[in-house]
Amino acid sequence: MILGKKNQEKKYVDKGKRLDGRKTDELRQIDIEVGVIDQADGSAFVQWGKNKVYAAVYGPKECLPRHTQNPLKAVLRYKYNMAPFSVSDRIRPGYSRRSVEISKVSRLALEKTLVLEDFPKTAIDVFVEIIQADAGSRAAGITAASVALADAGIPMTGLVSACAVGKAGGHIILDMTKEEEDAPDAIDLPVAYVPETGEFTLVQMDGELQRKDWDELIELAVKGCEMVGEKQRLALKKKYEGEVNE
Amino acid sequence: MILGKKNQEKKYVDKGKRLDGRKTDELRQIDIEVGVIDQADGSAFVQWGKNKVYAAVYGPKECLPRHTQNPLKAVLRYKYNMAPFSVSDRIRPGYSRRSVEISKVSRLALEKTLVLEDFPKTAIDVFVEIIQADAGSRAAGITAASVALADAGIPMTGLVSACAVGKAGGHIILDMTKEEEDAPDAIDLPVAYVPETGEFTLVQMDGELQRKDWDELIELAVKGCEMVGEKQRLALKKKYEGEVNE
Amino acid sequence: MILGKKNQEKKYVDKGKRLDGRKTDELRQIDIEVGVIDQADGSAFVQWGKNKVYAAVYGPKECLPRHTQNPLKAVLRYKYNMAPFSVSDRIRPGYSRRSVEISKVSRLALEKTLVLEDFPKTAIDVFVEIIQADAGSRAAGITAASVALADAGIPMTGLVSACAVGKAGGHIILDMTKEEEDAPDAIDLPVAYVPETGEFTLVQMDGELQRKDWDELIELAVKGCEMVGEKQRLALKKKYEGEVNE
Amino acid sequence: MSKTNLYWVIKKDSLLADLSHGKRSDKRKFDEYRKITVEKGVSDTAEGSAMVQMGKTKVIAGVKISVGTPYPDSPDKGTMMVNAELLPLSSPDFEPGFPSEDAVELSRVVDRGIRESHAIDLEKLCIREGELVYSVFVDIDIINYDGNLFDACELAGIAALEDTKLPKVKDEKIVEGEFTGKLPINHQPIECTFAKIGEHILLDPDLEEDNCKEAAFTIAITEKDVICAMQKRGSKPFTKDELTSMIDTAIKESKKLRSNL
Amino acid sequence: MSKTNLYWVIKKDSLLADLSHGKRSDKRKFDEYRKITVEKGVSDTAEGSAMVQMGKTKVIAGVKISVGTPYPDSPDKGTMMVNAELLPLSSPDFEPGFPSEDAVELSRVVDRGIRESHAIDLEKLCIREGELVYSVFVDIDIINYDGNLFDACELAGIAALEDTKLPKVKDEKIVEGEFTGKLPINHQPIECTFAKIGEHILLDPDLEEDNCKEAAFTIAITEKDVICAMQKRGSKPFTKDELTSMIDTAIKESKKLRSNL
Amino acid sequence: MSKTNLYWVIKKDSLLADLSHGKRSDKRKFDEYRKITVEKGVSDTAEGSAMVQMGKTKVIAGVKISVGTPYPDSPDKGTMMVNAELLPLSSPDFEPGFPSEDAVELSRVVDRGIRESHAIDLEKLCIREGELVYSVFVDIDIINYDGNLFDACELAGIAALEDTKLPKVKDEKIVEGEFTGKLPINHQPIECTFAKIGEHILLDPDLEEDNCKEAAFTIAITEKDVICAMQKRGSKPFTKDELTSMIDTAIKESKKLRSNL
Repeated sequence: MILGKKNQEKKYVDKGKRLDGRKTDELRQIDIEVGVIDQADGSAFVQWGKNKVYAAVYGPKECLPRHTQNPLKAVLRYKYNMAPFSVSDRIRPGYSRRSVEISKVSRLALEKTLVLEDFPKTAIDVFVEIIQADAGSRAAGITAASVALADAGIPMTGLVSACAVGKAGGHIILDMTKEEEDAPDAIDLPVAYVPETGEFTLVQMDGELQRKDWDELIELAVKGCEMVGEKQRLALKKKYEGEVNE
Repeated sequence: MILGKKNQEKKYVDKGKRLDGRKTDELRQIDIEVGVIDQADGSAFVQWGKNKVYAAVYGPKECLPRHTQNPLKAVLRYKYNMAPFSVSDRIRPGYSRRSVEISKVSRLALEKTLVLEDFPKTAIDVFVEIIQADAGSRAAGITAASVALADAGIPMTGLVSACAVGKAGGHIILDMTKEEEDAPDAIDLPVAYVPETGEFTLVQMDGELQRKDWDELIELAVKGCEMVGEKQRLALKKKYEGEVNE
Repeated sequence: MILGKKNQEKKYVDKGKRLDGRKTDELRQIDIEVGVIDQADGSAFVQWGKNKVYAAVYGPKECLPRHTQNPLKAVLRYKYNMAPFSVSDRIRPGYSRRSVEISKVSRLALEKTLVLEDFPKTAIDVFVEIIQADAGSRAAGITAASVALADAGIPMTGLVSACAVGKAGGHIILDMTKEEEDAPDAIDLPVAYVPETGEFTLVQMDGELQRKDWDELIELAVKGCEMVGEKQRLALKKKYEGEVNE
Repeated sequence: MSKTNLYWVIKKDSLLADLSHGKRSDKRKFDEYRKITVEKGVSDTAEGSAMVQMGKTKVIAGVKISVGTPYPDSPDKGTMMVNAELLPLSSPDFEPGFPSEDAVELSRVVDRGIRESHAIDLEKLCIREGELVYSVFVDIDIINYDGNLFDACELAGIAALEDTKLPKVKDEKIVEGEFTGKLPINHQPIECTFAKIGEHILLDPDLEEDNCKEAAFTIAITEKDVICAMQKRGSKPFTKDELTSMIDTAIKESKKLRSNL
Repeated sequence: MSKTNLYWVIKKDSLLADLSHGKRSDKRKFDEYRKITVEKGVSDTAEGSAMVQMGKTKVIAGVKISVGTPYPDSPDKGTMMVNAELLPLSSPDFEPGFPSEDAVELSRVVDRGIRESHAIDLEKLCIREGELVYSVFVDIDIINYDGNLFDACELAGIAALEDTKLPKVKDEKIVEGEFTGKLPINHQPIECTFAKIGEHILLDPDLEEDNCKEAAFTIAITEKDVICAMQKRGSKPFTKDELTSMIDTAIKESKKLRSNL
Repeated sequence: MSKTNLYWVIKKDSLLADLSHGKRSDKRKFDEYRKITVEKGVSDTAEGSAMVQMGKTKVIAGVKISVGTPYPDSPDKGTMMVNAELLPLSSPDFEPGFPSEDAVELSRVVDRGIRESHAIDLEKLCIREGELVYSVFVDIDIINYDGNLFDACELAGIAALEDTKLPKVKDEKIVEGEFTGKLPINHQPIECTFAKIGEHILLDPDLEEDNCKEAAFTIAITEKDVICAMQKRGSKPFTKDELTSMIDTAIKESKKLRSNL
């Protein structure tokens, strides 16, 4: 999208409502479905606004090549990948610096919540496939991955919930769309948070952030993650109860 | 070559003769020479019309990396490669999807004729190099490879003979040239066949085939492969007798 | 740089002086500093005219992957790399045929001077990074590497000294600059030489060399390398004495 | 977790025993497809898309269209490329990394079914002869692998192409979000795949059958019963009669499969 | 020689013991940088360059400028790319070969500090809208790795950019050796990195601290105290208060660091 | 099958014993080539081609010509590239995959022999200065490796170039099958390679000699006795006198080799 000067006059929040009708502290529609890939040990499908994300977990399994094994715990591996048709310009399959970085920070966002010590010398693979991308695909990926890990029965100290907060047109808002992220003054601050412990496992930020906005932003991020966490728990409960009823 | 409308008026068979003077059920000139690469355990050079193809066999030999070994039999590997100057537009050396596919189907076309159980844990490498390509280079490659495997002394239940049948200008023909393959209505149906057992080990097809033509095509393919098989046996006999005479 | 006809009229040596004021048998300014990379087991920094070159040695160390080990001696490895900004057109990081060849000939230029038999099954890594390149970067690299190997305490039978001799504008000269190398009649003859033994461990040549010039060129190369060797020894002595004084 | 080779050797014995009594594990007939659903328009970012479920096998095809240069030997035609990815997400047997031999074969056979049937009217995709044409990319993500990817991917590919809108082009560039109509589609090629286990030949192999098969045969057929591509797979040979019989079955069964479009 | 994992486990225990007494191995305060030197103009072949030493960590940044096409979504702007290489020359822990995950993260975080602060006035690098722009490549060679590469690389990158001359362009090509002035630089982003070991948070980790850290946090800040990028690293979480405290320290300490430019 | 290292250690001892009695395994003199045949025109698809057999070593060179852009530093000249592939077909010692260090060196030394002698008149390959030139690709396939690839490849390369027709160009594209004449060739560089085993120096090493050699020296020489490229290979050093002696022999023997063209 070409950003002309007109964009600067765009009202990102008008009478308390954003371009898509949401309130400033409102998440997009989030639907989480558990156990959607029957070949996987655990899986989830997350629709988050226009994001469509599959996550699958395989493991604990043999860790190859051998020299990558850890004698004391399982090795967590995470691969974030975008389908070639997931954005407006086709992505050529293969290596991208962006995917490498997102895979790394996402893995680290999950690692400390898993009791990896229970499975020494093994590997746990998390694969996240972005079928359709809007702003927030990494947060949707982490959210899906944490649910898939729970579905796979990996023991954990808490679900990891992720979302982004930021700013557009001077307003502090929760869970931006692509259009809001393209605002000339946009800030994008994705976080991953463990509601059980009140700790952040991922914090990134791009944009031009004033110190004075920080406290409000980080509070809003906590609130957003808590709402996401609620949806994760409901989705798992639904599958679990569904199974009980069958 | 640019296909204009004139091509559609081209007569591919005129008074029983094709553009190169052949009859519809006639193979191009095929010359097979055995034992042309003295470093290899077995080898062959096939000139088939304008195709020029070398095949070399190395093995049975140690199979590395180890985890690719099969404890019950030899692993057959096959690499089809085109010289950069083998076609009119230079081919850049390296990976091509076409070569990967041809290597795979060619390997599978040969595998069941070899007594691989005699050499557990080993590898047998087949390398096929296309020095000059016309239509039918994969069939020429398989034909050369089967002879090279026999020359290497790999025990086999039968030679694999390959050729293509197809259609151009409405005529069912054996062993098309590139010009015939470029006919607007061309069908290309390459097969590999074991005359000893009457079985097909490779069948591929591109084009627009009517069911009614199938029986005639497949009969012609059998006939073509039998003629190819005769040439393979003669070439091996010639080398063998040559050695006896020496 | 575009070579026009005017270059052929350029005087590469005028009244005994070259374009940069040097005599025909004079080296550019060479400064060698030992022990500049504290993480490495041995290191050196060489400024040679406009060339700026770091060399670091790591090892003897475990040689991985295992199948590359030599049970009788250490394996010497050498990686010549140019910083992307080391020449006027940015170099894209990664594989280049030129770097592969230079790494190979440089490794072989050093190998026989090292007592690799003292460290069976290990590897010794030499990394050479060209920060700024002018003519002669491979010679500067070998010169730096030999000093770094000495600094790392690898036992050796002699330092390897390298330089290039050649011809420009009809004059036989020592240690060409890029401008001289671009002379229409330029010859570039880089050598590596072990003053202790009087032997050549690297000889390469590009250009159009007449047999009659050979003897003079190779004599000049010996002289150049001996001067380089003197500087190498001084630099090592300086570090050694510096340490004693501390 | 990934099954060992030994598992499949034992599984094959039990499969063969059942097959000799005419039984498939899910009680299908030998020439019967699993339940199939086709859902078009599953992606907003693609110009066309479709999700296909064939039993538990689940694949998503997305079509992207850009502008490019034609091939020198067809200056008046658009270009088309099919790429299927065996995502490690979809099976414990698929590894991350460079496309495997199997992924390449799958991509190329699905590509040939579409290309050789002239499913897309590539001549209508020429913008300026010899210089500028539409380039059609059909990318297929495997989401869950439960056997017979070839037929599921071909079905998803053609469904996605039928769903595809042709973007407007201005100043040699795609205009985001504006379209000139549908992608011109002339034919509906369908692939039918048979697995050979022992002497039994089964249509639409499920995961166990696919893993135990000794050979397979894939036949692409248009709505006019034209066979536009064939590919034998696996090492076991076929007789002429087996080939002929599979072709006849495919002509019949492809119609049912096509009715899902 | 490369240290074993066991070495770092033991080292961490001793580090923690010292830290609990408020001691760092080189007697620095927890929020104090090591000695820093910045030397601009260290390369004649680059359009701009700088060497930064932060303690014993030594990095060299070189800027090359070429002409290219703009990105479709910003047709009136030049382009910029940062690439940092973890040269095996600089540490026994870096392997030759394809850029590691760590090298990619380093490159991208340094890139974001420069990009998001709008340090380079990319609009002034447009030569002909939509067609021809200057492309700025910032390449960073790591020469000696003694901890905290992020801050050293960002500092070297911005110093090299400040040192950069803009080459003249004629007939769509760079004229070698002729310049039209300085590269237009608007801001001076600085990165400040903290390591968390146990419950201790340390500014500018040295090699031992970097290897023993359980988490890290990098904050990029401009001369106007605008935070333009942040990146948590490592697996250990941070609390909100820890994050806030690091931000406040970074705003303060970035000024001192910037004074080296 | 590939020989073990131990095999070559033992072989070398027996070779050395024979050499000290002045004997080579095939009774050649130390400065004598094996039987050489050069056959031009072995390919219809290449613009020029040649097969060279040197003893049992067999290589095929093919020349392809396309149109491209000149290098910025020589806008009025065509371009040339040599690529030799150590096909695993030709020896148990060559592995499939990425070009090895040895393949790169071979390609580059053969390339230099042709380039530095100005064998091709590249100025005549300029179509439109600074914009359009002929690009010459010399690709060499190794079919059977029985030692001394450098000399065989250089000979095949120059023979193929002499065999090359220059295609017609229309509308900036090659016209298939139409030619404007021969590729302009000015010189005939020949490479002569010596192997050093112990203190013995042997011209044209065969497979055993090549595998036992401790060093080698390749010298490229034109028909006017101009030395246009040299390359020492292997780790053992040479003395000045050895180098001089090899140069003198090469000047003499290159003439005989050239007579095969």
